[in-house]
Amino acid sequence: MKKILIANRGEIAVRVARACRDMGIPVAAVYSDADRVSLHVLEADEAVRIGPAPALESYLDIEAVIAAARKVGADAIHPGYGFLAENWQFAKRCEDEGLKFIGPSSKALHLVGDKIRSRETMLAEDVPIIPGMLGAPDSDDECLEKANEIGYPVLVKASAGGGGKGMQVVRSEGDLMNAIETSRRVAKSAFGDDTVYVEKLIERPRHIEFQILADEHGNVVHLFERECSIQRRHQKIVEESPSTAVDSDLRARMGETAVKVARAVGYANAGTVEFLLDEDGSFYFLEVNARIQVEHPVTEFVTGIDLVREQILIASGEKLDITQDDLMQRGHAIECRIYAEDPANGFLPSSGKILSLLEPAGPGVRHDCGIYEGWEVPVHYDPILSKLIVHAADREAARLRMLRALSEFAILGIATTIDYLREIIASDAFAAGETQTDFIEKHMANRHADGPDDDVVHAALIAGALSLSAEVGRRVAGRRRELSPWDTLGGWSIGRETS
Amino acid sequence: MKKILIANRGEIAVRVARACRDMGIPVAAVYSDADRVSLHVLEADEAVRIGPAPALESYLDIEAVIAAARKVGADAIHPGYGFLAENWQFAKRCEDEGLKFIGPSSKALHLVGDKIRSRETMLAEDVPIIPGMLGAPDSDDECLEKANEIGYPVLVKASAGGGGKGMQVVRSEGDLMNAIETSRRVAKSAFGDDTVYVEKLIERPRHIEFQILADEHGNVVHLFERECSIQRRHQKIVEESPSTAVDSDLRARMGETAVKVARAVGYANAGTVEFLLDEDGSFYFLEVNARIQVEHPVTEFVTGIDLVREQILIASGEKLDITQDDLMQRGHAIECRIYAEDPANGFLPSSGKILSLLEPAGPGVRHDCGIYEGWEVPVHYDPILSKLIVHAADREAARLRMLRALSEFAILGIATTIDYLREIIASDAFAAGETQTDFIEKHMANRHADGPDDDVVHAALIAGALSLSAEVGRRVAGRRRELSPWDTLGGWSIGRETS
Amino acid sequence: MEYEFSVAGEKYAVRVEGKPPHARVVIGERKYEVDWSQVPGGVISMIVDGESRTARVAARDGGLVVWVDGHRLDLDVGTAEDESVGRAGGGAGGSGIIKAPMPGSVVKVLVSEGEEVSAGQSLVIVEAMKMENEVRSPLDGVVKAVNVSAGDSVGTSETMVEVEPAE
Amino acid sequence: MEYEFSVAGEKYAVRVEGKPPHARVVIGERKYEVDWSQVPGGVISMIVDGESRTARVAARDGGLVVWVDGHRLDLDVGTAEDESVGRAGGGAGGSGIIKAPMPGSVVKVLVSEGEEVSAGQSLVIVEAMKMENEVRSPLDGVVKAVNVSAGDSVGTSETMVEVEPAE
Repeated sequence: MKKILIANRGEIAVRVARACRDMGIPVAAVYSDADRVSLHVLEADEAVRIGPAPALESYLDIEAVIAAARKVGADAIHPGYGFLAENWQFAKRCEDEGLKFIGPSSKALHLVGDKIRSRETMLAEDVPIIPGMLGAPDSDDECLEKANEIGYPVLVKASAGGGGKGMQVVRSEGDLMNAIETSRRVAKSAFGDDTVYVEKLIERPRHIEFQILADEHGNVVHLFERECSIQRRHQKIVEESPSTAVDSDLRARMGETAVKVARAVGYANAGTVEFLLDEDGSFYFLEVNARIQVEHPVTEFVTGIDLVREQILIASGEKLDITQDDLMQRGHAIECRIYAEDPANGFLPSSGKILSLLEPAGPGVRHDCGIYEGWEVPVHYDPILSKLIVHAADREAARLRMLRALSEFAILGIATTIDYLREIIASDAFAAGETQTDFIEKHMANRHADGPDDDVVHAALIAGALSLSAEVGRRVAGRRRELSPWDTLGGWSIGRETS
Repeated sequence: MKKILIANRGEIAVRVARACRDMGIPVAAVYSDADRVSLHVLEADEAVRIGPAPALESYLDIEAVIAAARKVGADAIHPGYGFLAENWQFAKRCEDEGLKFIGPSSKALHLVGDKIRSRETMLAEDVPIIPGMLGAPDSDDECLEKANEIGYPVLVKASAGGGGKGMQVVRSEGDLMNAIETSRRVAKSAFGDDTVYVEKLIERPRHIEFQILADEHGNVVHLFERECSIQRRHQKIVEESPSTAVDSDLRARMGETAVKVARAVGYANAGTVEFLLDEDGSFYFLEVNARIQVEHPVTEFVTGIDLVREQILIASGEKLDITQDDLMQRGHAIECRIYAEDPANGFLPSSGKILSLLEPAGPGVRHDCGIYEGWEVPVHYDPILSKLIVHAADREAARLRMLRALSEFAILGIATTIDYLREIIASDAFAAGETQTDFIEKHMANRHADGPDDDVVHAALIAGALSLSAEVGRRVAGRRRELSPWDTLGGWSIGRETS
Repeated sequence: MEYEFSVAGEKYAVRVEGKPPHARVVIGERKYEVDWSQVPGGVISMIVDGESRTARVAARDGGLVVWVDGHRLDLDVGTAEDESVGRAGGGAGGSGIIKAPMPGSVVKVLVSEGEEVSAGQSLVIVEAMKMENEVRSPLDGVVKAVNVSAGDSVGTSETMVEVEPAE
Repeated sequence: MEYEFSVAGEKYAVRVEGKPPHARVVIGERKYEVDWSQVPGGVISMIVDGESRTARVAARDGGLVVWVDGHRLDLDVGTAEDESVGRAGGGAGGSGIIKAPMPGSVVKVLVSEGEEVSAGQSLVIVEAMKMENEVRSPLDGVVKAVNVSAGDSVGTSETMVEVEPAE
């Protein structure tokens, strides 16, 4: 590949740019008016404005992105995650334009994007799926019939879209019709498609996903599991690998199933097969995430494989040079997603200027960062700021390292989830690996019972008072700072201003 | 361990502090007057002043360090590298005081610190050593006799000390006596001991060293090799693992020898066994580095083992929970040492304020850093600022990643070796793995034949002109910067100053 | 110098004595001996009775935000009873004596004597702790006096602007 | 505005036209269209004819140091022939017309009229690009005129101090 256009922003655009530069491939960024000085623009070799701040008029504008790729002469587009990453029409448009879309084919994207069709495909392949409806129901009565057949509790889900939007839990027959109506209404407004279906509700499951890599020559491997059960409003916030709930036998069976899923849909490139793992050890196929995932670094730490590099090699038509036998898990990795959200205020998104930024570092610490000190976080996009990933020899060492890294991590100027994540990682439940999907409601409901220790409060008070006193000192001196020996560099030559 | 005092400064003190915090152990720093706001002090839980800037009156002052440990109630001391790390008297003093010295016993330190005695020990164990003298010579004539016996070229070396100090190459009998005289003089002033000896000179060797871990219960493993052949004035500047010159058979033989060396001297804790590898494939024991090495991170990347953590566990009396069979090399790691030295000016040390610092980051990049923006680099100590380490699936991917990371790395305000290192890594000879110890003289003598490209010069000129024009703009506006929407936070409440 | 802060609703009086780099800081009954140094980037390095504490301090609406050794705390400067001026958006009420929220320098004066102002309107821009902050009127009224001009250094005890309440 | 730089002994005249965030920059025959923005921390983001160039600029003795996309270059401001004042340590010689090396503000004036000064002696401290710099006398002599005082903004064309050469 001669030049890659990255059709994304934030930390993932920075991370993809690094992979390209690691391979010696020039990188073009795109930016909206809100992102002119965002980190992904500063890090790119070229940059093209694609529209105003709203994503619909910039990062989601297929024509603007295609035009930008044409303008810089890119021969490939990396979509990152979100925005156009799983939009099969966009992939098709790239294919038609002769631009390589770094991801699966539009055909595979189309298939895995439709939950009902992919469930049908999986059933035909003997992939375990959650008991429920196979096709789009003809009527609400058909839903009722199915719900009674599989037994309550059931879930009513939207056929299109994701992120739990429109999902309804129904515990008895009497509540079903209301739930269907609500679900249809939400799905209609969110996705423009009000098709819903019912399936069996698995209680207190784990969310286990398998990373796969598939080339365009039929080779498929899996890179083991990630556990992503800790979610808030169906958004993952902490991910890890390996899972505390998966032993080597289960890992082998789930991994084989993931590979089978990828083959069944004709998948090429990097992808993720999501499963629900029941407490009884049975697992069910959920969906395919047809993109690089936010949480891909935990797999990179554990397997030593650079997934974005593999994406680019696969899209270049190369054969995988990794076999399943080459792959092994080493140590344990944990990721925390750092959001610009205010935990003290209902997790409302926070925007504004980063007044101070101290990034954690050191052995076994990776910070995939999309921000810098002095930058203003815009209000228009997903509030993810960065991802903190740690790796150590075992889970407890990784957990303690994550605590250390979070305690080194300062962001001032906006609200973030750093302290909230520290509480999660420090909790007994997390330490014990009790990470079912109800973790947040069960273990984080009564947070902030204790305030910070007295000595921390006093240290902060001392720092505050000293900084105000220094401010007074500066004002009195009438100068911004003391002259240090280094400042007195010696006489300068004189420049000439000719106009 | 309840509290560890770190008897060091700079990047290694920061790195050791992180290992302690990763294990939940409080950390006390020591500092000289030149280091009050150095990074290792900012990162510690406690900090004790141990004296004025000169190292002899602070970091090398055994009594001051012991007193600091007593003051904070530390039960262990980590010496880092350099300073007191291989001082057997210091280790003995710790032992006598009941403080755990995190390193080998004073007895083992004493033995390996004496080159002649350790050569004798190795010969008795059938460890291959470079042909030469075994004991301290009684006279210069004995040196002459030996030199004539083993054949020229020979090396005259100081028995005490390291870093190549006092080393002299002698190519014919006529030059020997002069060389001995010079060597004695240098050794006397550097180490207070003018004992010298002669040995066979191996031409164009590789410098290959094996990392070992040994517990206090007799278990010893090796963590494979590092190649550190690229040296300037006998100081390593680029290190990597694996070595391009070592195949699996040679690796196994050298590794076994390294383990044998450790056992022979009763070594416990982390250490390094250095070898010279001849072009014909024969290898010779050189010496034991009885400390954590500057270049330890390449081994950590390749093996997944945290060496400083292992040091602490071993010093706590724990048994190694790693066997030789557990260990494997994954991928390839390279380290570049970033020195405050001016390559354009004979590598003179550079000191002053760090006006701007941009640290490289991203997947597979680790920056062990001892500096921060705004800090003044003192003149009193070793000019190492930080270490940049990368890891990737193979050597070429690691090499390209190192080039990317170096190109992301900005330090303004002082001279550094960053650009020089880029040239080394970019060179054909490095790419081909031609990393014999004469690398610098052979491949870096005619550097800077080409200046930077025109487009880079023009970009710099544009940036310079724009920043001066912005400076004018600010002066004209009479304000330091524009008011942004974020600055207008809304009305403040009013504080009260009561005095 | 004495400062009043409140943290999570609790009030603290903090007295600072001595000259840099040494300070004695008194909080209630507790006395701390502090060796301190400002580090570029809004960082303060403190050795408090032997403990190394590294803090980052930035201005925020109503006070400071302080990060210290992994903890982030909001410090309100002054306390509710001490407020001679209500917060912006708090509407009318309070007196019209407008002081600087922190020691700083006046960047711009946005009103002049005799001008009618309404609650929430910006009166003066003050730069403190590297942030520019609008100081707003707590009430509707008329500007009676303007005692500062651009470039002035102001403390927290000086009245910058007086607003006579409407009615 | 036009600036003269020299890089590795080669001289360049750089002309900047237009208002931020757009500039046309002319270097010799080459014209560049630049979209640029200052980023906190001494960083300048430039999109130069579509290429994204991120630079860090700091002051150094005799000019600027610029890091741009992985390359670090020293830019001397002005060139040998244009120097109306020799470098410090260059001893006597040159005229006694002392100008500011860069646009900046005067932090302190260290001499007064009638004072005897010697070559290398500091005359004025100027802050520019976040650095304070001593401007020194190129020759032995007597201060004939001091045209600036602390707090003044100065450009590079203004004479700050005049020194009448001894003998």
